[in-house]
Amino acid sequence: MGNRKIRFGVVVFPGTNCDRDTYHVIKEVAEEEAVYLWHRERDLRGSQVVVLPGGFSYGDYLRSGAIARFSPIMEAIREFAEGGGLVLGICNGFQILLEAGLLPGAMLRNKGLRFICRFEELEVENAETPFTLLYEKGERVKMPIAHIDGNYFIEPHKLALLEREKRVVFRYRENPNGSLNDIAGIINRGGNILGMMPHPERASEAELGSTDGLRTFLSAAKYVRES
Amino acid sequence: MKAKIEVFLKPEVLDPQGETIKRALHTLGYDTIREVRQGKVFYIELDEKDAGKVIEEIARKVLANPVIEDFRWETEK
Amino acid sequence: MKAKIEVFLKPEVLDPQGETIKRALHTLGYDTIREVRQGKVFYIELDEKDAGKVIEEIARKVLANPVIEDFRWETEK
Amino acid sequence: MRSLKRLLEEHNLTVEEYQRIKKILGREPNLVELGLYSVMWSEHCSYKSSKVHLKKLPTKGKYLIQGPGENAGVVEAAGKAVVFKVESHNHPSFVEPYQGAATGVGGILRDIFTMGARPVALLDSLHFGPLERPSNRAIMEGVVSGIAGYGNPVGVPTVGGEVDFEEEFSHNPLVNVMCVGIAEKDGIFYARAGKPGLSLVYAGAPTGRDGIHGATMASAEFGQETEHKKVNVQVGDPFREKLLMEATLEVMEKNLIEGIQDMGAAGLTSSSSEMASKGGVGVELYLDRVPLREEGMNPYEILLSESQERMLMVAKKGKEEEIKRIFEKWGIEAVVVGKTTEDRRFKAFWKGEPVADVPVESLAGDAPQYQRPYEKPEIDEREDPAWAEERNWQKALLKIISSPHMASRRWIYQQYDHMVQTNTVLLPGIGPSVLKIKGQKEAIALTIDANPAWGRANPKAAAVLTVAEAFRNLACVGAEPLGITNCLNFGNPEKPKVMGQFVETIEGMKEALEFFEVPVTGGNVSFYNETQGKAIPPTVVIGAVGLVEDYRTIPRPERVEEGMGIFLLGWTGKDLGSSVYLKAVLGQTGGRVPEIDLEKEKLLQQQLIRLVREGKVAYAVDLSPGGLLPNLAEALFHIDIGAELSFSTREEEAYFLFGESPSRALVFAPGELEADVPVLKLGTVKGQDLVAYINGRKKLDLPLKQLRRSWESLFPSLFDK
Ligand SMILES: Nc1ncnc2c1ncn2[C@@H]1O[C@H](COP(=O)(O)OP(=O)(O)O)[C@@H](O)[C@H]1O
Ligand SMILES: [Mg+2]
Repeated sequence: MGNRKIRFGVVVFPGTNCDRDTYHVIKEVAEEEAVYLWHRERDLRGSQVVVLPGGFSYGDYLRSGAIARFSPIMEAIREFAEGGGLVLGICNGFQILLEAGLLPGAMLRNKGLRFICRFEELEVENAETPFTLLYEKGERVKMPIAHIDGNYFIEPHKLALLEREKRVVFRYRENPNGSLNDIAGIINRGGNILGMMPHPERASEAELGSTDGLRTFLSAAKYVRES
Repeated sequence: MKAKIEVFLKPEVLDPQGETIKRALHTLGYDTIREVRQGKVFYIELDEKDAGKVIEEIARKVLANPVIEDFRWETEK
Repeated sequence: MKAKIEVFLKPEVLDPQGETIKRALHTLGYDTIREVRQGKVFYIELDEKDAGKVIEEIARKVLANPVIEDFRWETEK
Repeated sequence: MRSLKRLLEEHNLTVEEYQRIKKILGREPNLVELGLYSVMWSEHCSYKSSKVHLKKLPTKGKYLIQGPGENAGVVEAAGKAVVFKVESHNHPSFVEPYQGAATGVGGILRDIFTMGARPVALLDSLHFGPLERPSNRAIMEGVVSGIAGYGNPVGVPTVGGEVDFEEEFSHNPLVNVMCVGIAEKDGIFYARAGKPGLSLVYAGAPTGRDGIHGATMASAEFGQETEHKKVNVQVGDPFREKLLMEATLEVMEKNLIEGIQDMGAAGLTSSSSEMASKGGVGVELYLDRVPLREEGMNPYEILLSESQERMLMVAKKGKEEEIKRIFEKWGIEAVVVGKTTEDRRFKAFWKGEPVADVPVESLAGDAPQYQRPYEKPEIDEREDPAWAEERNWQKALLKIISSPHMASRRWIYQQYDHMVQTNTVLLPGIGPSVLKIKGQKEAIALTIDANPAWGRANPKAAAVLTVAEAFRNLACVGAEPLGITNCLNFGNPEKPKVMGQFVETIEGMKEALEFFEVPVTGGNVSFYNETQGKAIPPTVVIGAVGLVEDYRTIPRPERVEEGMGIFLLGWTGKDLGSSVYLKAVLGQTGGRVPEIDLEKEKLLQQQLIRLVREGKVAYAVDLSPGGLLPNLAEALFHIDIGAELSFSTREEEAYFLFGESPSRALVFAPGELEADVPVLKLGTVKGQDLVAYINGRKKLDLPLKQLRRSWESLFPSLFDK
């Protein structure tokens, strides 16, 4: 058991552009195993954690994530998730999970209508998910955002339910985009699918300004290793 | 056959783009504008007699996100 | 009074979004789709009897980019 | 039947040029052929007015791998090849700011990945008219979102740039974009056709009627007919570009192609004829095989279309199918549209019928070249007239840092994804961009600089000053310059005055580069930046690449701690002419540009690099535009601590505080600082205010917070109401 490496599958859709960054952090910084998963495949190649990285799948044409959700790989991911497999959607990956109905809600255009790239302070709301085990509840962490459609929307009664079920995992300290309840990341009811707008892979190396994101990957690996 | 599909935000969903345009119009002196909402429109040409079924289907499945959007469509000749 | 303004790309202007959507629809098996073009639609409410002039003006000056887009509008009651 | 005169006018060809074509062909050209010469002999493609002068620039250097003449230049850094170039997209950005800027980004990206390099950074140099005018604001807003709208989806970080404002740019903004890529040293591809009998593979977007005569349009002034020319607008498709880039890089990695050229200006014509010319072969193009977007396109249109996101490759023998498969995997169409031949002719066919047949060389190699008449430009030698009018330095500082020339650029760069690829070690706004190369301690430092106010007053000195400034920027992170790229933005070269500015600028660049022993690796010339006869100020944009030995030790604001010293290194002169101070505080333009002594400049830079590499510097900034006080304030915003200054100076205070003498830098460091240049300790990092005692009198006492607010608010207040 001990130090067995965990295999992360990093999905590549046409237009994904954070695949290489995510792969790099998993492999070189977290020192786990990483494989790319091509959108047309249906095989997850033994992945123990599936990551949908950020970027602009299909150029984000139509709506962010709207076209990628029809990829063959998404069927495999749905099955994997239904069996309890860990799925992490970052930025565009989060948007795809929303469009695919694997997470509830939808993304609207940012309140200011502009793309925003900058570090944000987040509060870890739920430190008991497989992706946040290594964080403390209430901890403040710094990670960059980079999106134009990050304004999270969900119907009021569903929002209340999300909150009641403690499924808001990350919250912005200062709301950059108009998201309801300052939501930056949520988890599904089963507790195995996390979607987050901030980029943990961009906050995993000290020279880039923060290492707060690394624990997202390390938590998932630890969770799988110990379960 | 040609079809036009309009996809628009549900009334209860805030529309940041419409809001911004409204404010811009007010600044420009168009102060009779009470509300602006922005939607998308798709002009589709397809080889099909019975296009209605296809159009309805792609609007529902692909073009609109049911969480936030509604749609309507019509065909032209 | 309510108005609807459609803003669409001039026919000779490339529409990457429409293209990409068309291709996606083909992949999904909707192979009778020959063309998809995407435009914007604005739903405007305004306090004005003679809205036509205002609508025409804001469509031209604000909503459409005359270099690449055309528009059409209609009022509803 | 149109008259010949009319036809030539439409093709922007002179009667002499037409005679020359007839002589080359030994007959009248047909319309298609006339079109070919029209684009290939346009200023934009042929550099007919500039070539004789560009030749004077130094193009040799110890790190040089590839100088001018290819799609981009290449230098060696840390065992890798760094590929970089700057391009202008001024005219299209005036016509349609969003798409103009977006397609500008697309074009320069292709120049980099055609060379086999993965693009790792974009930088942009932007110049607009004053923001009081809504039309200028609309242009700026469109351009910035166009750069974001293209660069962000492709996944190349826009890590730096510059923006400034002058009246003359109201009808002729400058949008210059630089791209930097990294390749293995043995993995560089060239725009050369190799041998005869190889297939030409077209890959990318289908061809539409976009931008037909874009190159000729970029080679003419804007006049009344601008309206009419608007139909040429091209729309960028960053999604397709991203796929094209990945597929192209994969084809290269698998070593399936002999040569490659993007279809930029003059599209299929220039890419095929240039590759053939460089490879010493001919080409045959079968135009009916070219994928088309619009119905009814004719050979003329297909050859001249400037549709975006297209590539032309020369396949290795027998590799056509494998190439097609890779492109198809990425969802990109690839088809064989022609082949290379022995006869060194450019031939195009339409359904088997020849439609053009001309010597390759006459298109690509032997375009006319002109030694255009020029006259020496007037030099503005006025000594700054009114430095003493404003004696309240506090007020002056506030005015400067809240002016468009110095206000925080955050509104711009936060619209750009500047962190994707996770290499951005120094974020925008702080100094030159520093990008690490994964797996290595070395990094590259990048900067792009221009100063049209200097150019207006003295083109030659402006070029020297701009080169010096770029290198000084690099020195602040301890980086040594490896090479530069440049974009020369001028008015109509047929006017001797403009041509004179151009020649002087080249002289200045040459002088500075020879002195620093740094080569030009490429660049771009943008002429005809005139609207209704009024030219822009001559503007040389310098993009420089430097090498950082160890990114872990670069100076950065986070390293500065309370109690550290603030030191001024270098020499102060009487340099308030054409300064930001004059513009922002006194509302004046013009005046003698700063004097520069290159020996002193080099010494300063060497000392900076040494101090940084010895680990003695916590943070350093150079002082040019704006001068000492505004740049100090800006540094403190990044550091987020105040300062207490106390010093005496023999110079007039205005020169000292706001003068733009080059060869100066501000260094934050613990303890004392020793260097072979004058060092003056100005004070200490301390508290939450900026306090200054100058020559014994308290001249400044302001909370940093208040200063920061005035610095940060300009662009948001203009654009995010
Ligand atoms: N100002 C300049 N300084 C040095 N080289 C230049 C300059 N302008 C253009 N060049 C070189 O001339 C060649 C042709 O440039 P250009 O036509 O812009 O290339 P492209 O066809 O890729 O746009 C390039 O190799 C370029 O680097
Ligand atoms: Mg090129």
